[in-house]
Parts: sequence; C-alpha cells; structure tokens
Amino acid sequence: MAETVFSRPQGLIDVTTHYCPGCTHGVIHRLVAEVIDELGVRERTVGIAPVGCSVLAYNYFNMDFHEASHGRAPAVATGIKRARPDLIVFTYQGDGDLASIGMSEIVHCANRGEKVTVVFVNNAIYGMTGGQMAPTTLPGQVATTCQLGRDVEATGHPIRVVELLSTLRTPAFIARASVHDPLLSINAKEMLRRAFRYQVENTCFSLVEILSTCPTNWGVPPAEATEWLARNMLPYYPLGVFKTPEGDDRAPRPNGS
Amino acid sequence: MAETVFSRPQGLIDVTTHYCPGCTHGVIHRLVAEVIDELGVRERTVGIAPVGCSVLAYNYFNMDFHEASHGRAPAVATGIKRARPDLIVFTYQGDGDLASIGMSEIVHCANRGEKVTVVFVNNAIYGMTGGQMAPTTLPGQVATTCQLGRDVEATGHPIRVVELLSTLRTPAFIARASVHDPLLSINAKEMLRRAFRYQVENTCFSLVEILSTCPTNWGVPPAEATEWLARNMLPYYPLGVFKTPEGDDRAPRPNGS
Amino acid sequence: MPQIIITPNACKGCELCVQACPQKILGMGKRINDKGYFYAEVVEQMRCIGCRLCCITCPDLAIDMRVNGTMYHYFSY
Amino acid sequence: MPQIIITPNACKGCELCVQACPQKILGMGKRINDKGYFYAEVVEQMRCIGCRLCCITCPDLAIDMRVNGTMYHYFSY
Amino acid sequence: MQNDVIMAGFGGQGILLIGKILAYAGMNDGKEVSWMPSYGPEMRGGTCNCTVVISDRPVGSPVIRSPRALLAMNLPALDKFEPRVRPGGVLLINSSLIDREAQRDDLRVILVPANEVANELGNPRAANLVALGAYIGATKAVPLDKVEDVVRESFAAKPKVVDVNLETLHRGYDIGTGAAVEEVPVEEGA
Amino acid sequence: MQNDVIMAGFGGQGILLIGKILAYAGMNDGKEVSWMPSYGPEMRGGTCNCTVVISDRPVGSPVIRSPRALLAMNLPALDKFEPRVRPGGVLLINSSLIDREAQRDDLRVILVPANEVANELGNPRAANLVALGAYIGATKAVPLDKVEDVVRESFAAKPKVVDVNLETLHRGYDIGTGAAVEEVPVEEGA
Amino acid sequence: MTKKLMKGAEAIGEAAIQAGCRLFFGYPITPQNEIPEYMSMRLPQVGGTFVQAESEVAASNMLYGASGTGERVMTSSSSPGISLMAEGISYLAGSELPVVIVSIMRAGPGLGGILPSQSDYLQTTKGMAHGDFRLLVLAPWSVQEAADLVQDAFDLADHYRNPVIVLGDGLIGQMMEPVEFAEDRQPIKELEPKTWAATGYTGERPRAIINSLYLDPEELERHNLRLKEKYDAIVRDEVRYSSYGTEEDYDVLIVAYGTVARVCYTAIEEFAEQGIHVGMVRPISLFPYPYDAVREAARRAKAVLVVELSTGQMIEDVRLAVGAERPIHFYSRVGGMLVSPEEVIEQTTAILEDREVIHG
Amino acid sequence: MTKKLMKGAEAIGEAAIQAGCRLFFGYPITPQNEIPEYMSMRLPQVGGTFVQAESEVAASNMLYGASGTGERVMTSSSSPGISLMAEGISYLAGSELPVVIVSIMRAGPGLGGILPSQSDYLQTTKGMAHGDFRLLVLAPWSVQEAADLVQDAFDLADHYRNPVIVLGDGLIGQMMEPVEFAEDRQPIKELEPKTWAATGYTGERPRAIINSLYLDPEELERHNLRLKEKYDAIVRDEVRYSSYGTEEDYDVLIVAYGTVARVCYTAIEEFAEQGIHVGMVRPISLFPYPYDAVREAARRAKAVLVVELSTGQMIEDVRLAVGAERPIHFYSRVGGMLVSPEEVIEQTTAILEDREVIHG
Ligand SMILES: Cc1ncc(C[n+]2csc(CCOP(=O)(O)OP(=O)(O)O)c2C)c(N)n1
Ligand SMILES: Cc1ncc(C[n+]2csc(CCOP(=O)(O)OP(=O)(O)O)c2C)c(N)n1
Ligand code: SF4
Ligand code: SF4
Ligand code: SF4
Ligand code: SF4
Repeated sequence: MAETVFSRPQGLIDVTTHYCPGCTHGVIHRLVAEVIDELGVRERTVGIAPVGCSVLAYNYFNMDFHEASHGRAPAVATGIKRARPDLIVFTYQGDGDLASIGMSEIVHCANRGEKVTVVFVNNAIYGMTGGQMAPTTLPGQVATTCQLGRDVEATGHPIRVVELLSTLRTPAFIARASVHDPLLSINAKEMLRRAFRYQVENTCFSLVEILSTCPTNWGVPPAEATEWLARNMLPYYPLGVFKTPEGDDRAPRPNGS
Repeated sequence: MAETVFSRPQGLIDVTTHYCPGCTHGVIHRLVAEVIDELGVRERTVGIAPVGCSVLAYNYFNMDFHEASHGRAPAVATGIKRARPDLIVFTYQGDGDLASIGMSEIVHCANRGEKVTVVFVNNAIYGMTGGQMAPTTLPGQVATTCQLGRDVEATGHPIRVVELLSTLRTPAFIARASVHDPLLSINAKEMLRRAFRYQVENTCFSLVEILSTCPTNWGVPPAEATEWLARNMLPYYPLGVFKTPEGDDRAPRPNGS
Repeated sequence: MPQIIITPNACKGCELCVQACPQKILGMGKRINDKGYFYAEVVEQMRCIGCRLCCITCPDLAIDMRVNGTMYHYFSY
Repeated sequence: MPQIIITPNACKGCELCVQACPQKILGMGKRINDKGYFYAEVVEQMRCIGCRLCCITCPDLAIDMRVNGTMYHYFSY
Repeated sequence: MQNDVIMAGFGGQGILLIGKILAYAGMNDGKEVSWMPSYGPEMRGGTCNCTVVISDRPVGSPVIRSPRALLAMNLPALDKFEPRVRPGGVLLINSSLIDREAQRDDLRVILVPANEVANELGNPRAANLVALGAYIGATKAVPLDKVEDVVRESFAAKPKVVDVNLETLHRGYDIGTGAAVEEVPVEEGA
Repeated sequence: MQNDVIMAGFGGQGILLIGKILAYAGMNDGKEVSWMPSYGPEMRGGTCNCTVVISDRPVGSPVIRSPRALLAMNLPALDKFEPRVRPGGVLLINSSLIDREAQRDDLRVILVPANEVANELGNPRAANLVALGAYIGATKAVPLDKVEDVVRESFAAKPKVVDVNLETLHRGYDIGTGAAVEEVPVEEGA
Repeated sequence: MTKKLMKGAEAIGEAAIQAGCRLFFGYPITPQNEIPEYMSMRLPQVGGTFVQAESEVAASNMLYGASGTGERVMTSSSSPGISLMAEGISYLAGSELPVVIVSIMRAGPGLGGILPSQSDYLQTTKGMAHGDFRLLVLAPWSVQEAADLVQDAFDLADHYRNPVIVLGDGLIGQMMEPVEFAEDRQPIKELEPKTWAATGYTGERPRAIINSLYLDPEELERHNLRLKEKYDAIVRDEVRYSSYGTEEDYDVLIVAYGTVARVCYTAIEEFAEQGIHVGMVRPISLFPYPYDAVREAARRAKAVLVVELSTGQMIEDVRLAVGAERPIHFYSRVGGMLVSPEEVIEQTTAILEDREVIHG
Repeated sequence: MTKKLMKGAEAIGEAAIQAGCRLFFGYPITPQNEIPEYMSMRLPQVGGTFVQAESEVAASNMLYGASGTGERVMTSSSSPGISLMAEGISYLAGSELPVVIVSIMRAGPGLGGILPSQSDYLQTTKGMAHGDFRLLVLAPWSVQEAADLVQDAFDLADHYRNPVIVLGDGLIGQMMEPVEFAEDRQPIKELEPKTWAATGYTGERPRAIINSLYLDPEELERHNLRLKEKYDAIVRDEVRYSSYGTEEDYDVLIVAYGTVARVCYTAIEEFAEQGIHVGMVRPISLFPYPYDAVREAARRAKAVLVVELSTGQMIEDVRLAVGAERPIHFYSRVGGMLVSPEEVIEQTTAILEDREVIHG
C-alpha cells in the first residue's frame, strides 16, 4: 500500500497559477507553503502580496492575505504585526517592489527589527510590467528600458539587498538562496525554515533573498533560464547566510584610506 | 600692516543665521563654503536645501540654490546634475531628512553613482520640528516621541548611513567626520574637500556624514553638547573614510554561520 | 518502489523536470493538454530512484510521488 | 602678532570659543548685544598664539583674525 | 462607409501584425484608420486580438463591441467573438485549427484553411497572411494593391520572402472573393 | 461680556504659563475661555506670546487682532502690540525691563515694575505672577480667589513656594487695582 | 464629568484613545507634532502601540496593515504629509478599511508655511487620489468639537468601512479650550463584528483577503458601483452642519467652516448687538456637504458671503448648492494670514450697502 | 510631411522630443510603459537623458531639479503613480516650475485594474495635492491630438511657469493611428528667457532660488495671490473645446471628453443618419474648463447627457456650468469597462423619449 511522499502542501490552494511556464515563482510559493505547514502556523499566518507578478499570491496561498501598494509590503507587515503580535506575518516581494520603490520601507522595517519574515524574489527584472530594468538587473543585461544592456556608468551597479541590510545593527536573520536547481531549492527551503522559525520564536526580523528566473522577460526558454541564472547571477549574488541574530556586527569599519 | 588670516568666506552671505546659539550647523555651513571657495567653483555651484533646520540654507550660501521636498534632495540633485552635468551640485541634509523619509532617494542616488556631493548632518534628532526621535537617535536618548528614551526593542538601533551606503558596488567616496571640536572640524573640512574634488573631477558620488550638535533639543548648553556628542555619538558613529572610488568592495560576504 | 504521477493539465511544459532528473527518465510528450501545452511524461518509471528532484523542481506542482514500502532518502527535505 | 576681532552683534553667546581656546584668553562679557546675548570678549589679547581655533569653532563667524607680519601655522586649514 | 474587424487568435499567430498591415494599407489608401490591441488581463493566457477600423470619416470608437467582421484564428477566439458580430457581417474562420461550424446563420461565413494553404505554399508561418488576404477579398475594405505595397515594405529587409508572402496573400484573397459566391452553400452542405 | 488679553515677552518669562493660569481660573469661574499661543516663525528669535479670551458666551475667534488688554513684558512686545490695543483698553507695561512710555493716549496705562517687585519678595523668577496679578486687579477679568486656587494647584508639588507666589500675585493685584485710580495721572505727569 | 483645559492636539489624541484607538502610526510635521508626541506617551499606558513611521508614505501603509486586522487605528499629519499619503489613502478606500486620519491644514503649495490655512479643501473632499472614492470629512471649529468628531469618526469609519478624515487647521491643533469626555459614550452607529479582518484563516469563515485589485473589469465595475452606493448612503445619512442667527430674518448669509466660522460668529454677534441680523450656515461634514441646508438658507437671504482661508475652494460647493439663485460673494485671507471679525464685518456691511467688496 | 502610423505612447514620446524635451524621469506602470521605453531608446539618440527613477516620488522630484535648470522635462505615469507624485506636484506648482506630466488613467481606487478609466478627473483638475494651486489639464481624444497637445503643453508650461498635465486613458496609450508632425512648428506662446533658472550665480542676475517656502505669512499670501492671478489668466486665455452637431438644432447635448467623446461622436453620426440631431461639446482643456461653451450649448438643448468612465466626476463641472437650467443626465461605465456607441444611443434615445434612463 503506497504512501505519498511528495504532493501539494496544505498551504497552497489547488489552482493553476498565472505564472509563465518555468517561472520559479511557483517553486518559491511551494517552499514557503511547505515551511508554514511544517511549523504548523498556517492558521495564524497572514501573508502580504506585493505589486508584481506575484500580485495574485493571495489566490494561491491557502491563508488570510493582504495586498500592499507597490513596495510598501514591509510597512503593511509592520502594521499587521504591531496590531497582532500573535500572528505570523510574511511579505513576498519582487526586486522592483522591494529594492526600487520599496527601499525605504524594507530598510526601516529591518532596522526597527519588526518580527516579520520577508521573502525577497530577485529575478533581476520587472516581470509584470514587461521587462524593464530593475535595480538588480545585471551589467549589460538587456531590458526594455535599457535596450542596449544596462550601462553601469549611467545607472550604477546592481543593488545587493542582502549585503546592504546586513550592515544594520539591529539583530536579524538575513540570507540569500536560489531555486534554479532542485538541490539549491532544498537549501532555500532550509533558509526559509530558519527565517520563519526566528519569527515564530519572536527573535528577530528575517529576510531571505531568493534568486529566481523570468524566462519570459529574459527571452530564453525555462531550461536555459536556469543556466543563465547560474552563469550570470550567482557570481554577483553569492548565496549563504549573511547575518544572524547571534552573529556579530557586519558593518564595515573605516579603513582610513 | 595687518593681514586677515581668518574671515567669512565668499560662499557665505553676511547675515546672522536663524540657528540656535552653539548649533554647529553654522560651522558646517562655513566649512562647505570655504571648500567651494578654495575649489573656485562657487559660480557654477547649485546647492540644495533640505527640509529641516537648514531649510533656509539658501539665505546663507552665496550661490544659486534649490529647495527640495522633505528627504528628496538626492532626487532633486539627480535632476539638476543630469540636466546640467557642468554644474557642481550638492545637497545639505539632516538625519531625519536623509535617513528617515529620504532613505530610498539617498540609496538610489548613491547607487546610480550620480556625480553629486551630499553633506549629511547627523545630530541624532529632529531639530526643526521640536526634538522627535530620528533614525540616528541613540539608545536611551530622550526625544519628544520617545520621552522615556529610545527603546531599541521597539524602535531598533540607530541607522549608520555611512556603513550602509559603503556596501554599494558603485564607486563612491564616503566618509564620516565631526565638528564638535575645532581640530576635528579641520579634518571634516578635508573630507569635504575630497568629496567636492571627486565631483569636480567627475569621478563619483560623494557623501560626508558630519556629526553635529543640537543643544536646543538635546536640552543642554552648547559647551556641554559638544561633550555629549563626543561621549555618546563618537563610539557608535566612528569617524573616518569608509569607501573610496579606488578602494575595493566593502560589502560583507556570506559567513556561512 | 517510487512512483511518479504527473497531472497533465497542471503541466505547463517548461521541461525543467526533464532537465532535473538525474536518471533522465522524464520526457516531453507529444500530446497537448487543455491549456495547449505539450506536457511531461514518465518514460522509464522502472529506473526512478525516488530522489524527488523532479517534484522539487516543478514550479506548478504537476508532479507527485508515491512509494510502496520504505525508501532511501538521499536528503532531508 | 595675531589679533582677534569679535563682532559683538554676530555673537550668540554660546561660549564654544571660550571652551576652544587653548590659551583660555576668551571670556563671556557682561554686556548684552542687540540680539540680547552676553557676547564673547578677548580677555588677554597678548597671550594669543594665533591658532585660529576660536575662529574655526565659532558657528556664527563672529570671530575674525588678523596678524601683523608673518606667523607660525600650527596646522593647515 | 466604415469597415471594422476584430482579428483574434493565439499569441504566436501574427494577429497584431496583419492588423497593422491592414491599418497601414487603409492609411495609404487615404482612409481614416485605427488599430487597437487587446491589453490587460486577457493577454495572460496567450490569447490576443486587435480591432482595426477603416473609414472615410474620422474614426469614432477604436474599440468595437459589434464588429462588421470577425477573423477567428482559433476556437477560443470564435467562441468569444462570434456572438458579437453585426447581423449581415462577415465571419472568417480558420478552418485549419477550428473544426466547429459557425453558430450564427445571419452572417456571411467564410472558411479559410489558412494553415493548410500556408503549408502548401511552403510558407507555414504565414497563415496570418492567408487570413488577411481572405478578409480583403471578402470585404474589399482596402484595395489589394495597397496591401501588397505594405507587405513589400514590411518584408523589405528579406526580399526573397516578399514574393512568396504576396502569393500567400493572393491565395487568401481568392478564397475571400471566391468564397463570396461559393463558400456559403458549401457551408450549408457541410 | 468678554475679556481678552495678549500677553507677550521673551521666551523665558513664563508668559504661556500665566496665560494658562488665567484661562484655568476663567474656566473654574464658569466662563468660556480659550488660550492661543503664538507658533511658527516668530517663535524663532525667542519672543513669545499668547492670547487669552474669557467670555460668558462661547468664544468666537481665539486669535484677537485688537485685544481689550495688552500685557507687555519686554520692549519688542510693546512695540509690536501697542498699536493694536482697542481704544479705551488696558495696557500693562513691565516697567522693570521697558524704559519707554506708552505712545497711545487712548489707553488705560499701568506701569508694573514686575521684576523689581518679584526681586523684593525674594521670588525673582515670578515677575510673571506680578504681571498676572496686576492684570486681574486692573480688569477683574476673573475673581482673584479663582486665580489663587489655580496657583495653589499648579504649585501643589512644591508647597513652600505656594505662599510666596500668592503674595507675589497679590502685590501685582494691588498695583493693578491701585493703578486703576492713581497710575494714569502719574503717567500723565511722567 | 469635569472639564479640562486641553490643547487641541492633545484633546484629539485623548479622544482617539477613549474611542478605543490602540495603534497610531505617524510622522512628525508642524503644526500637529503634539498629536504623535501625546500618543507616543499615552498609548503605552493603555496597552497600545505608537510607531513613528519613517515617512507618511509608510505611515499610511502601516495604517493599512493594522486596520486590516480589525483594530482601531489612526494617523495624523499636515498638508505635505497628507499629500504623501494619497496613494495609501486610495488603497484604504479601495479595500474599504476603516481608519481615522487627522489632517491639520497649513498653508501651501509646496513647503509653503506652517500657519493655519484651509487650502486643502478640494483635495480632501474631492480629489485626494486616483480612482472613484470618497472620504468622510468632518471639520471641527473648537477643541471640544474636535474631540467629539474624532470619537464619532471611529464609529463612522467602522460602520461604513471607509476612511474618515477630521480636517482642522493650525488653530485647532495649538489652542487650549475646556474639554469634556463623556464617561459612558455609546457608539453613534451600530457596529457589526469585523468578520472581514485578516486575523488568521482557521476555516470558520471564508479566507480574509484585504485587497483593492480586480483584474476583471466586470468585477471592478461591480466593486466601483458598490462603493458608489456606499457613498450615496453617506450622502443621505451623514450630513452635518449648524446654523446661526437663522431664527431671525437676514439679508446676508455667511457660509464658513472650521475656526473661520468662529471668527464669522463673532462678527455676527457684533452685528446682532447693533440690531442687524446676519445668518450663517457652518458645514461640519464637508463630505457629505450640506447642499440643501446651504441652498435653503441662501434662498432666505439677498446674498451669500463665503469666507475661507483659501483662494476659493469651498465656494465651489456653495455654487453647486446655490447656483445662480443668489449672488455669492467671497472673502478670504491666505498663506497663514487669518480673517478677523473686523474684516468679516466690513465685507458684510459692504454687501448690505451693496458696495464693491474688496476680495482678500 | 507624411503621416505615420504610431502607437499613442510612442507618438507622445516623439512629440515631446520634437518639442525640445531632452530629459525624461519616470517609473514603469501599465498602461503607459511604452512611453518610458520609447524615451529610453530615443532620448540618447538626440543627446538627451533618460533616467528610470526608483519611484514616482523620486521621479517628480528629479523633474523638480531638472526643470529648475530651465530645461524642458517630462514624466509620465498612471493613476497610482500620479498619486505618489502629489507632494512633488504641489512643490512644482508652488515653485512655478514648467514641466509636462502625461497621465494615462487606469481604473481605481487602490491597485484597481489596468484598463481605461476617467476616474482621476477630480484629482487632476481640482485636488491633486495640498495648497492653493491649479494645473493646466489637456485631454486628447486621438493619437494625433495627443501628440499636438503634448507639444502645446511644453509651450504653455514655459509661458505660465506651471505644470501641465496631458490626461489620457489606456486607449490613447495603446492604440495606433496616423500621426503627422509639423516640420517647422512654432511655439504657440511667446516664451521669455528663463532668467529664473538656477544655473550658477555669476552675479549677472540676482541669485536664483527655486523655492516654495515662505515663512512670513504676509509674503506667502502675496505669493498665493500672484499664483491666483496666474490661474485667472489661464482661465481667461486657455479654454479649449470643440463642438459637434451644434450647427443644427438639437434636443440633447452630450458632454464628454477624451476617448469617450469618440464613442459619443460615433453615436451622434448614427443619429444623424436617421435624421436626428444630437449636439456635443467636448472639453479639451479640463482646467480651465469650458463652462461658458457648455452653458450656452446646453441652453439650446432640452436636456444634457454627461458620459464618462467614472461614477460621476466631470458632471460636477457640468453642473457648475448649467446649474438648474437644464436636466442633466448621466451615463457611465467604470472599472475598465468601456461605453459603446450602442449604449450612448440607447441613453440618448431614452432621454429623447424621456424614458427613465438606466444609469450605468
Ligand atoms: C505606484 C506604482 N508604480 C508602478 C506600478 C507598476 N508596477 C507593477 S509591478 C511593477 C514591478 C514588478 O517587478 P518586480 O517587483 O521585480 O516583480 P516581478 O514582476 O519581477 O515578480 C511595477 C513597476 C504600480 N503598480 N504602482
Ligand atoms: C513630507 C513632510 N513630512 C514632514 C515634514 C516636517 N519636518 C520638517 S523638518 C523635519 C525633520 C527635521 O529633522 P532633520 O532632518 O534631522 O534636520 P534638523 O532639523 O535636525 O537639522 C520634519 C519631520 C515636512 N516638512 N514634510
Ligand atoms: S513574467 Fe517573468 S516573473 Fe512574471 S510570471 Fe512570467 S516568468 Fe514569472
Ligand atoms: S534646533 Fe537644534 S539643529 Fe536646529 S538650529 Fe537649534 S540647535 Fe541647531
Ligand atoms: S516541471 Fe512541471 S510544469 Fe515543467 S514540464 Fe515538468 S511537470 Fe511540467
Ligand atoms: S563661538 Fe562665536 S557665537 Fe559662540 S560665543 Fe564665541 S564668538 Fe560668540
């Protein structure tokens, strides 16, 4: 008599997503839902959808959900958590949402040490609006607002959110993972598990940046997209844990030069 | 026949400022004006006043000036510099202006590598509005919106802007100085000199954070304010150069823990 | 004995599972599902080692796995 | 011979210069200026070493310095 | 006099392109024209359509609820728009991909085996041009030569495809005109 | 019947405080009252003032352009507000700090050596209470005892200062009332 | 219950707390800093939470999250800060979240000045942000009324699931007046349990989704029409105003709101002392606007005088009410300058004697 | 000069470039992404600069800085993005900076939807932000007119030193129509040199200070009154509208703007074919609003029909124009749904036959 060893988590509703074929938003949805199931907190979790391709996340996660205006999910999360500290609150945000228009909200939410969890999906492009440049777009990468490739002279270098937030003095768990390869997805899930556990234990703010693909706007088939990510994003966005509440201050010191 | 070895720089208009007695905004104004004089760029400089106690800076600096809405001076500077790259553009911003409401604008301005200079005056409080807590207010420090002293559990730790911005990959000159002591003011001037020179040479974005006093809202006489700054701010806000365009990447690496 | 179950109408034909399978026992079929996609199929169920990498890879939860009896876990997930 | 010139009406009486002077030759006067402040005065001009620290300290540009002949610069400013 | 048409089908079928070609031709013919693509939610899911209006007076609404003609390149398109076509209007069905009949009996129905024809001509990706030709043939919305000119321009880059594309267009045109007299009874017989 | 007064002087003179005491006393006396401080640019520069209205009908404007009384604690205050006082109104001048005479001759002018009196009583920081007392004495805007009660409350924390403060208040009151009959000729003679 | 002399800002904060507000998110701005300052001190004393947001943009979104849990929440700001909340307020209205926003107007545009003004009237009542929505707007003219309206605002917000704005000016915030708080205040509206709130999905009710996105236009149209019905109900049931001197006959009707109305009231009383009768309608709810009351009162007069601290904003609503039926005169001071009773008397007299009126 | 078939968004971008716009600051938002995308490609080709701002808040402030140097600058956005620019726009108006803002309305409130709408009318024409200011608002109904109005907008902005908004909807942005650009276009206003611009103080002119702060209320009042005079001049000189079918007598007057007016125009033509005359006034300038034209045209009709894509916004201006003189009917579709000629015909017929009109 056969036992099911892999199937849809309770945390996800049984519907087909609107995501493009091979978009790893779907993988990240599943990992988050699995972790919430495992921690047994689904019934007291409130998620916050961003404005971005995952704007409809509330149609997929089987829990109470909140919309947020573009980039402000961390402020919305703050409001929810301060009103109801017993709830488990997480935001799910894209790189345009979090790193461009939402930069102020994420920095201050992290710095206040709000006991919430941020799932930061970095696909190096604006998906929903049709492939414009994101703060995370790589040098030379083509986007509809930099059709000759991102010119770092004019637009600067890609922002590494995890590195930036790790310098804050307020204790937090901050890590970067990727889901372009199933073995790394397993690690990504472990990072998410730790992030949510820190919240469940009311320890600190937690954020996991997850590198993700956007085959549609990268203009490559899904299978190539995973390779593109490995080749181009991994070198610039190193995976790993950058900051733990136990660990010491990650801020750079003056180097006198 | 006597020679004048110290007097008002051309860059400052001969009027009494509205600043409170002993407020070191006045010192910083003078240092900036002296540097601009020395570089001989006053006639092609456009300054940008923030919203804060220095909102009236345009009445004191003897050059074309711009107002900016609260926190947005770096965006205004971007607009000016992109329109007229031949102009020398600097913003003068307080810590509420730059580190609270203006966080997104300063991060993105620095990250785009706008060739402008930011003079960031950190007095650990909101001066103009009457002493509310700033992102830079120190743990335990009393302010009108934290009358029992800043509680880091509820509001997080003070934000160290210079450390935060130093992690960005885009080349920049980023340093912290102080003017609570004349010998340090001399060093502050040197930092400002370097910052403006980098702009004049069209090398990179530059920012100098300058620790400053607010006797009025700290509730101490000016002479004690300088001691308060030395005792409380210096340990948390170390002085020095944090990033140079020549120097290497200051971003923290994953530490696996 | 691990068993892969692919739900045709859940599949968007992205081929990531095909790429992910260390045993290369998955392939894209010739039939179109209700959404108009050529969907993935198990080609050689027999050689499946039950690693679940295809399941973990699939962005659309189109792949479930069942096993008869116990089975070796290559990694905790 | 350095000479300190304090402009009474520019002074806000903050006393920072008094604190800054290594020779302690500055003091707060008993007279009130137009703004209602007791303003700083030079007490012992003779002992001034021309370090300019009071000038550099003053937030209100109330202190100028002139010298007759050459003078030693303790630091470049 | 106004001609307007909704062209609809899958994303990859080059629907927006033939819509633009038609609009260009109309403009070059001295007519007032407008081209309006679908945008927004319905785009997700791969369906796509555009509305082209050709008129000798300034174009009113660029969005037409009840068009004078429908060019349905796939089944969802037919299902969605057939009910909206004006009575007496023209309905072109890509019979290569759609195996159901028209449900309306108050329309001039024309079956266009667009993909077959395109394949025959060794120009498989040009089913859209067959359909365009058929529409022109059936409605004479614009003179054929104006369309030819635009086709020539649009493919100026790769001259060798121009001729086969023109031929493809003509085959469609014939179906459209011929259809005007034959197809309907056939349809009835089907 | 309405009494209104502008009290003005330096920042440190406790002007806002006596304004509040007056308003409280008025309220406890069953009157309608309002207290409006100056805020905004004029604050910078250390001057400060407040307007108190005491009325037996709901208070209209809490800001009074032409007050029925002015309590000028320093010269800038006198310069700024003297011209605005209503004809026939009361003008109290802190003669300790102001050495110019009133310019208006249509006002009931009362010279109050507030600082001297306060110093005499060994209560130098209470010049404001002398002035308040004088205003009450001159206008009877509220019964003295109501003001005494408020003073007692406000200083309940440090009882020993209560008595001296009350004495200070009374000295002011006498100047105010006495003044009502004597000061003016003196003023004329001055 | 005894009277207490309170600063408007403090009375507003205390009123909110007594109305059950337990969360405040705000950012300092003159002339209303005393509100967040008071809340930062008082809320912890009653088990509530004060958060100084990094900006007004963040504050409005924190409000969004907090009120989505069903708690009573408030923010306060002044003109430039309110403008920064525009997008957030549109989301609050679109998601039908009950929040109370205290707006203390200062002179604009831009940074402008910090002194009292009424130049945000059109923004607040008609065009706060994108999309078809309306805010309930209440304008107090005294500290006591400010306190009362703030308490009512929470009930109205909950009842209609709509943001309510209490609109004052620098005077209201800064002045001290006696205030009284009823001990056993009852809600002015019956309040249903907030089953829509997102507090965790246990299966006992449908999933709670706080949202304003409707990609399907037919759905969004239904949503918009439902909102419209709500606003119509508000227009029908929530009009507030008071009239003065209308028991007598009068030739001139003054229309003014907020503290300006107090100035006009003083003028009216001085007229009364001279035996001249002047009427006044003071709108208290600015949306819904008391069109009927203004129209009917105007019909009894020969002319209408609108007095505001703006170059002419509320006058548009007076025009909508009165149309061409009566001549409408206008007087205002702007930029932080205040209207004095003397000026109102002069303007009114000019109309009575029908002299040319010098428009401020 | 030959006609070119262009997408509205591209025509708008090209028109700006031909009008001398050399700087564009913007943030992506549907349905106007093609404007920034076009500018990012085209501007560098003409020596201009495109900056993708980190947000609309930043974009509006970049605009502020750039236009302070005297250059011609533009941004574009859609409803939620425009709301985020509110504070910035108030500063632009307060500092009298000439900028052009293209606003492509989508359905709201909140995130709403991305399909065409006219529900930002009141926001754009009356209440965009805090403080007494007005924006010049121009509403095109075709791609060609969009291009023309964008070019005029730059002249008007420079002439009046005021922000000008070109207000369209999703249709204008997405549709393709033939466009023609005049080769030797002349400014429609005489333009003075921008001696006020902050470009470095060499002593040849007074220091240039770009500013909206006036701490002294008397100064700020003077500033506000000067602005008011400017707006009055705009109201006097810049009213734009066109009329249709008004050469004949008509019973019903339709008032509509933007793409909706095209739909109504189709309806009017179909009526004409049946020999029924229906008139229409199409406001092109929404501020200043063509009150007189609407009033006079309405007086010739028995009734007025206002058609918009909102639950009732422009109708307020029609009421201000027509007052009680004529019955004003209203028809609308909202949430991204469009009005069809058939619907307009039905509504109009209902009025003609005076049946009850079903309000959309
Ligand atoms: C205030 C505002 N500005 C802009 C937009 C348009 N917009 C929607 S999603 C988006 C960016 C999405 O990119 P990202 O956050 O990277 O998420 P992704 O779609 O790539 O998953 C933008 C700019 C908006 N909805 N609201
Ligand atoms: C949008 C907006 N929000 C708030 C304010 C009110 N405000 C003016 S200055 C200021 C903070 C000033 O503090 P800081 O930047 O530290 O400068 P300082 O006065 O200490 O020099 C605030 C909150 C404003 N003017 N505009
Ligand atoms: S556009 Fe990109 S991010 Fe969005 S669903 Fe498609 S693949 Fe995913
Ligand atoms: S309030 Fe503080 S920062 Fe402002 S002028 Fe006074 S001392 Fe300086
Ligand atoms: S990964 Fe999933 S969606 Fe993709 S092909 Fe395999 S089964 Fe289909
Ligand atoms: S430092 Fe300047 S202001 Fe301060 S006391 Fe000395 S002279 Fe006066």
